[in-house]
Amino acid sequence: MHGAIQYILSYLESNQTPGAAGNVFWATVYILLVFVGLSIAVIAMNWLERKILAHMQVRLGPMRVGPHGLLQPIADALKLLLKEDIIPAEADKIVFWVAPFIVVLAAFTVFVVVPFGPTHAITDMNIGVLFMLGVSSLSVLGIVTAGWASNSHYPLIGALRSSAQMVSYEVAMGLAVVSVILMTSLNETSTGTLSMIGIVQSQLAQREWFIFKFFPLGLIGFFIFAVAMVAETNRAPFDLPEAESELTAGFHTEYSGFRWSLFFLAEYSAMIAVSSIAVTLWLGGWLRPFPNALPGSTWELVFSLIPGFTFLFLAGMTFYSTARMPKHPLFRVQTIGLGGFGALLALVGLILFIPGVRVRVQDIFWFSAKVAGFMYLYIWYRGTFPRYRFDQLMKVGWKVLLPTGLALLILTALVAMRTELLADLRGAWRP
Amino acid sequence: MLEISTLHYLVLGAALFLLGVIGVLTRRNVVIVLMSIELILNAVNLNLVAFSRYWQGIHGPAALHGQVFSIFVITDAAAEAAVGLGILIAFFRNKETVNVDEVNLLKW
Amino acid sequence: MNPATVPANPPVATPFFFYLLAAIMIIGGILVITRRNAVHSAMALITTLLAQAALYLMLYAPFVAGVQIILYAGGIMVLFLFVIMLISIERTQKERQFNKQWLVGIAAAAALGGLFIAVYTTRTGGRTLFPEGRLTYLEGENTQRVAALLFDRATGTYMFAFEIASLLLLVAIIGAVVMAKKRI
Amino acid sequence: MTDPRSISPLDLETPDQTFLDANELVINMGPQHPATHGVLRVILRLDGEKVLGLECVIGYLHRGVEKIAENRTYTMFNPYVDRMDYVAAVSNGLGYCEAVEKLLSVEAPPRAQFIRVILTELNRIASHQLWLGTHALDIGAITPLFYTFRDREEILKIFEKYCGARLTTHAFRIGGLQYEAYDGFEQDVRNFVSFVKPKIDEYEELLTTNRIWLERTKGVGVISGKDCIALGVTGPVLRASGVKWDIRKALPYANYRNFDFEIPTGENGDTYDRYLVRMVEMRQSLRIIEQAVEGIPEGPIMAKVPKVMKPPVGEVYHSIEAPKGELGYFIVSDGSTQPYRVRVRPPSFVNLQALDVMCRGQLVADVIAVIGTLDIVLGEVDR
Repeated sequence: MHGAIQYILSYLESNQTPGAAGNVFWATVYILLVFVGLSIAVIAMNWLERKILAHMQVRLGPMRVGPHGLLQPIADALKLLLKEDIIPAEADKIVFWVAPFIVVLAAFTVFVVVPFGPTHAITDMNIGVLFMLGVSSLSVLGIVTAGWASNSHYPLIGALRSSAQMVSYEVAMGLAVVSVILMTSLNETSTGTLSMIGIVQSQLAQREWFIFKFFPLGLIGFFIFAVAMVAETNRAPFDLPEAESELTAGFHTEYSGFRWSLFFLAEYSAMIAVSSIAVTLWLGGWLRPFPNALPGSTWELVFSLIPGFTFLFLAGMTFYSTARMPKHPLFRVQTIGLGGFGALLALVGLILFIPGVRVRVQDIFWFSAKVAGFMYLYIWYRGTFPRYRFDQLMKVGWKVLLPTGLALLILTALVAMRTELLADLRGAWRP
Repeated sequence: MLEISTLHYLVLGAALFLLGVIGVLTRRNVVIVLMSIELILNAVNLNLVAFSRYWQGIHGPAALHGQVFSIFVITDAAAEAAVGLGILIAFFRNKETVNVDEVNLLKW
Repeated sequence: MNPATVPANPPVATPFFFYLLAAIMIIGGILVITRRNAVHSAMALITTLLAQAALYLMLYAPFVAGVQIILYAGGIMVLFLFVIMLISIERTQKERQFNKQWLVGIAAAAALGGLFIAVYTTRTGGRTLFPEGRLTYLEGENTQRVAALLFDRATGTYMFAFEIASLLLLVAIIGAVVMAKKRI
Repeated sequence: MTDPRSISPLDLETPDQTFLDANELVINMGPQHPATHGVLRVILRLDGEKVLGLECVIGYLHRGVEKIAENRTYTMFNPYVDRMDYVAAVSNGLGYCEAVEKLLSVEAPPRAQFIRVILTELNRIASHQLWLGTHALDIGAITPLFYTFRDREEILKIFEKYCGARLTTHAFRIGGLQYEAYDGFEQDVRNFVSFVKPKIDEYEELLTTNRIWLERTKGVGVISGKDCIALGVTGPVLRASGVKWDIRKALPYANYRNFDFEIPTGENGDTYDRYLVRMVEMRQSLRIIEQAVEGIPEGPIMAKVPKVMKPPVGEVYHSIEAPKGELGYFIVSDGSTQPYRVRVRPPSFVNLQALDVMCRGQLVADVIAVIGTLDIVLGEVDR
């Protein structure tokens, strides 16, 4: 018993991720935390996407279930779980059954290596980025098999489209990632790293986010990745696999109820996953803004207060909305609910001010804030852009992003090695 | 419990290799034959990596030749799969079949 | 010859995971060669490949594991599935699944199996042919070491082979395109 | 080589089809499909994603409107025409009323003419707005739909205030109008004009220079002016192909000859040009409305028409420029209270014939865009 407690407590003193420390208990705790956090994020994302999209489109979005539709995602989840689970008679039952789970597994497994902070990751793999790209590319298997197992034309076309799309954009994505890996190797030992934590630490060591490295090379790489990741997650304007005006719903046309919700869950967690890669590789991961330009304990304190104030601000907005709720008795429950939600946000904000919590949580906050920015971009794209046609999509992938990525890689290598190259040249000319 | 040694991996590799060989020798569907070839290659890879670990135990951590070899094998498998499936598609287009024992022409 | 260093965190329950993964791989392999439906075979093969990636991790070869996932499961198998879907005809499932010389095939495989058993059970001087490997080094440097063997100016034994491999891939790309194209 | 148009895609359905070998893949799109704007069924013959040919199967919404006319009096049939192109019901009513007026040799008084023009042009804008929203939605842009519906609402509000109905308005009567314009009608219309002008700019901001929109619409569904004329295609589709033909100018009806407006034409006859033509048409309609609302004369709103209409024996063809093209009514009178035969020339039905020509050689995704750009209403196609 004592040994077990010792085992649990010993991790708290170590300065490693639970995976690296080999602590099974804390690894399990982290896995649960990530899983719960991800589910909450998907639910919040569902609500936010509807609301933001609605406000972009001059409408209100969900307003009925709970105050400002806050309970809508829960109502939807309930509906989906209670809905009849249809398996078409001509479908390949086993594959039809397995396919959504492949997608979900692939989407969730990547979070094993996502670093929410220097120690806040389930584990830190030596092959972190490779692992993330590889595992997230597994979801294409689920999509292809889902389309095939439905035994119907539209899902099959959707599946073929999406596999072609995802495989094509992975190439450009990989090239952009490799250019970052090159940048990590610019240190005394000239050893790069694939580890997610290592990449962020090398950004800290090189005193700049890789998006600004070798301007504009880092920016171009980031741009390639940002385009490819939208295509990779099948979102607008690259949402051809599920283009509702052409293919009704693409590969998940025949799915309903719980299985459909698994695809939904996977799509959103995949969005979060690729955004996490982008944040880690180019935007400094968990690093707060200006860690080098504004050093010192004062700035440290100022920046660590921001999470709390953010939540207080959100709480304030909620209270403002509560005050603006109609005063009719019909709305009493909703008003109380919204006030309660605001109070919850305020409580979270206040908890974030506690020094012990503040220091531990601020990394996670900065990471999530950056990912949230990407999530907003996703919604924005969806509200603004028409959909690409398939041949145009392929053209963008193979004829624009891929050559740009190759050129970027070569240029990055040349710029990174410029001193050695120049020295070599000089040596060659010396008599 | 028994400690896992290199031999365990080798036996597993041999079993997979045998499964692959059986698949290649007995199945008619070209696609499954190709997949059996993948099984064989993977069995070899498993051996290579197991030997690599064994070798590291003797020659130090930099002795990763087995792993490098397995990477080459994977590269080769990718090339083989691409060309094999290309041939398969060409064959299917001409003969409307995917059975190996119906591949009995030198030219069409 | 550096002395072998002991890893910071020894793996947990190695035998359990080994036998689990080995069982998955063997069952997957059997399914690959016995299923009627090629898609089912492909799914079984994917399972096998992923289990094998896990075994690579247990063998302290994370880079190979990553390549296995990204290339085999994410690339080659998608290609397989793609082709199966393009040519999947109901007819093939109703046909005979095994060719006429399947008996010969089984016999040959049995002979090969006998050879394997003979090799692995041979004992010379009370030891098996392959003694147990000693555990070695920290996992952290694996990728860098592989890279050093492949690319480094000083230690890159396989630099030339690597270039040849890239040439092989180029040839394969062209070959696949030429083969699969309807009209060139 | 046989003319590909003589082969029906329906004949080519073979069992045991695969995607690879499929030189032809026959896909059925609709009648329940989100992008076919109602119950249009399109049978596509594809080579991969390339369209080799297609065939429209129509009639799912057939209600026998023309036959009904033979059993109703001229007045009683008037509301039925609203149910054809329910998106532009006012235009349908105008065409029918004017045709019967021609048969009766009466003319609506000037005040009625002006109000008719205002309402018809408002309806044209509403129709184009609905087209724009759904067309953009088909191409994947969801936001314009909500913008256009928001602004179309203002037009429907004016209709509702005028005659009590929003969609199937039944706004006109044979010989003029049944209702006098309500108080503040002119002000409402003026307000609407100043309200909607910046909104049209807003739609253009979203789409006109959007790269993806350009790629999806430029060079898609091209049809030449010659083909348009051969197929009888009219309306914005014809004008986008460079033929300057607008019945409001060519054969002026109502009192369109009093107004100053331009007919926009395109050059390439592709989807993008049709989009631009319709955008300009909306602005031109606003111009007409502005002029009309300033010049509404005082006076009666009904000409003298008998209670029981018995037009003289004879036949008449009258066509107007509906938002979708030439809407014609051919009415044969046998001297009784009921028409002997009414034949409608619906623009959607005729324009739909061009779908095959426009889609050949394009991709599946373009079929969606082309159906959208043709601006068909199935109520009118099937009647």
